[in-house]
Amino acid sequence: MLTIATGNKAVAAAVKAAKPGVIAAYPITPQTEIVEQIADYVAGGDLESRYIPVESEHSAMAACIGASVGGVRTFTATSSHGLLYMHEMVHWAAGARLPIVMANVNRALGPGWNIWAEHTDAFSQRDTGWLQVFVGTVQEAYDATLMAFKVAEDERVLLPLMVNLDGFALSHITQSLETVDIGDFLPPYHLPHAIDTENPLGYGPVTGPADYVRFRWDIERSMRDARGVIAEVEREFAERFGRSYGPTEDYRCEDADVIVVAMGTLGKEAEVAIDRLRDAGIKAGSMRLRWFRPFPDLDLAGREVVVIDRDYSFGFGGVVAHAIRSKTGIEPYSVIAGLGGQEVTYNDIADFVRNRRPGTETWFGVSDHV
Amino acid sequence: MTNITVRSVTNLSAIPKEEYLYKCTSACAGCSSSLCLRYVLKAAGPDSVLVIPACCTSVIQGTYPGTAMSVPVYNVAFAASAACASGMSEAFAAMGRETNVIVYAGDGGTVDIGIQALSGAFERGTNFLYICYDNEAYGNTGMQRSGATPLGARTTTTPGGKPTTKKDLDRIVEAHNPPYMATACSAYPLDLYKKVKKALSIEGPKFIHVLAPCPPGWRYPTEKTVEMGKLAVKTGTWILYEREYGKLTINGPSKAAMRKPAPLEDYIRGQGRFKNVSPEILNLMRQQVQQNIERLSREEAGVC
Amino acid sequence: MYEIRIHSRGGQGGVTAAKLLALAAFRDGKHATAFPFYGTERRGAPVVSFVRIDDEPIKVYSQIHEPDLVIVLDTSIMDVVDVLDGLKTDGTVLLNSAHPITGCNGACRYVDLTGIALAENLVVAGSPILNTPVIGALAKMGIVTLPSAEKAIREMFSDERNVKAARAAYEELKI
Amino acid sequence: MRERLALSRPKDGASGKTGTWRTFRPVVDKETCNACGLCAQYCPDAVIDEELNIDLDYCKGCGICANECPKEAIAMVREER
Repeated sequence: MLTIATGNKAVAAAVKAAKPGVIAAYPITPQTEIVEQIADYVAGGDLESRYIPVESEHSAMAACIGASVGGVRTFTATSSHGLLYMHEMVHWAAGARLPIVMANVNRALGPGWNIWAEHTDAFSQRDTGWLQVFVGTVQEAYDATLMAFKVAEDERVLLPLMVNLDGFALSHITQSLETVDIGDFLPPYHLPHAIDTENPLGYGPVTGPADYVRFRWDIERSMRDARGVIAEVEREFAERFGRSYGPTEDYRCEDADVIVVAMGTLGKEAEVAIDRLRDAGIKAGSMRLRWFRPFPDLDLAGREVVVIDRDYSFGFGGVVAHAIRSKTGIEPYSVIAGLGGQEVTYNDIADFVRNRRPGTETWFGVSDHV
Repeated sequence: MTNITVRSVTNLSAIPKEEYLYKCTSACAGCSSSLCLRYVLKAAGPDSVLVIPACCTSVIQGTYPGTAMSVPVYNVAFAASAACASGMSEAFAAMGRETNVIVYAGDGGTVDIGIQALSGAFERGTNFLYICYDNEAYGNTGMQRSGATPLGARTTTTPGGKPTTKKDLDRIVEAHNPPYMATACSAYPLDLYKKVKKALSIEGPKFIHVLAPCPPGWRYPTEKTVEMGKLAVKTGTWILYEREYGKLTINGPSKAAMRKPAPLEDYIRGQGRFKNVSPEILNLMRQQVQQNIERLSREEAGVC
Repeated sequence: MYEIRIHSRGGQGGVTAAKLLALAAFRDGKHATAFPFYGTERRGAPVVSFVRIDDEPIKVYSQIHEPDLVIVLDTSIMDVVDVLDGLKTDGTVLLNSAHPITGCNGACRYVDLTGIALAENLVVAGSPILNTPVIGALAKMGIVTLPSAEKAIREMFSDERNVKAARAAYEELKI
Repeated sequence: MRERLALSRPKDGASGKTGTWRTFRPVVDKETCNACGLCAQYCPDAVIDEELNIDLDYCKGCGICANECPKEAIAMVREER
């Protein structure tokens, strides 16, 4: 069905189609609309799920963990401080190999209080063992959420998955949305280690170093296998529903001398900047990084690269710029822009490309930095 | 010589013979929590799951790949047990399963770090049983104070004796108006068994608070574990009761104790943690016992 | 690309008006996006919403700095906000007012949306509903078609008085 | 099944033969014992069976049985290894 929706409503619509058995969530701006919509679906009988109105995000993830290992598909949503508050359980969910799907509406962290988009919240969960995808449109928020369940629950993966969308910029924008009849796209939830009282097991007991290392390695092995699973699921999705995605969304990159790498809505806005630059005779392209974990292999050889980081690792640099540098050996021009919802237009992005100085870092909007 | 095989073991006849705690756990010798868990599991039966936060029981079950427990045990982070149980209980309900979900948590994971999740689960009406086995300190990590450590007790973080009183967990839980709540003590395992049975027959959030004396933590000889629990009850320090849909019933052993409590010294004298308690503190402890007895007596008599 | 900026106060329906407009444009077969700029303000504070309409998919997420059309749902805002900031030289202003207002350069349209809402008794929590009548006015201006405007209103609201109010605004607005 | 996380399985002696922890061993005087069963009831480790035999492979020697025996039929005797 073709309609319009906000990014938040699109996520909720995908959750409705995926029919989780249990949803446990705590409201936080700008994610609240997702849980409100889901609570409404459940109350109205449009979604036969059990909605647990927990008292905190820590408990939201704990309840998802209990439900997921109990044997049902599970979803939650959060943002910013909520994600940080559940951090302990975010790690636990991955170690417990539970395919929980979470929408994280990216938002900056206090102080001072700031409710607008930034990727630092998601990146602070970088090393938890969660798959992370960043979306750029309302349609993609819907599609990625649907695919998230299939990827996470695949027996080669069995890891939780975080769908990231920019706070307000995407969560609250109204765009067109085509919802689909998913048919048997999502198989019934099957967790090989779901709790079974006929076969009682002790889950996650005290574990010695030698065994612990094996289980950590299995997370990494599954993360590596996830690349192929993601590609398979995205291919099947394209065949069934006609919309295709990849690890990156490349725009006019074939003959580009300089490529802008950005994530989320800035990655979409960059495409407009590329058109402007091309009109001015600058052979630029853009590569919107969709998957952050597992991190994809990027074909950037022989190009100049401008990385826009809507995040920062203090005392080190932009997180994406660092990833690009270590993965490709290319010294990018690192632009720190869009923190706390800072307005970054396509004209600004075009200027980043025009004024690039590879190997250096610039904070957009800061005049006195060294 | 008495032929014991033909003589009936009368006081055990009502209790299932099955042991869900295999020989043997890595609990300390004389551990009352192990004793409690035996009876909890006998009452709950095999279609039950234990959700366990970080606590002594995390260790008692044994190290991977073997476990001493023959029901599923879900280990979860310290603050998370009640919330995890909420999710599990809802999942089972969604699947039409009637499996018992039982949190078995220490006092630290209950009165301190886990109290928010506990409160949330009770407010939401989660269908589960929460059992707090209370050894009045962080036992697993070597006896640091918890919110449940009583006034005057020495722990590794209150070397001069705890200057403040034990948090009244039961009154916090009571404020949630659960359909069933009870206290129990490891020295009365059959009473605990009956309470677990009754709790599991009721829909909604149930709570049992079990006093679990701890030989290394309280510093008494291992063989005194049951004796220590009985003294807690006989001195009125620990009162056995049930509150069903708000109606309080004082249980047998405490009825007599409340009328004429044994001297408090009988209980604390044998515990190294109360060594050198000042007369002032002892007096305060006595007052607390008396106040608690009076409060529960008034409630049972319908005088509030 | 046609870019619209809507000025309103929290609770007046500017955010919903933007969504309705995007939906109507979408029903016309166009691409459209709508988004509010949310501050941390509460009811009564000035709020800005944005709508973009184009024949091509829209990839711009930043705010609208050079609008083709500025809509002012509450003219009292003009005392505190420069609603004409960045308005294109050939841009248009649509005011919720029974009268034209001086100092409004460019093409200035006006219609008494509040009066229309009150006439239909479209009042929620003490506030007249402006978001459905304004879509009628915009249809008259040719931003969207009237059938799509009505369709969009019916998709979002079950109360038929909303459609009547939109039609009334369509009739009343003078081009 | 591929081992992805620590899932332990129930078995006797999951923590080894804890009988080796013992300093004192319970010795029952069967003449005095009246088979009341309190020793089995109070044993934290369930090493006393229905027939009131004590499994010394696992008995940790805590002495609760001896302390609680109303007939004083159990003596704790120093282990000699």
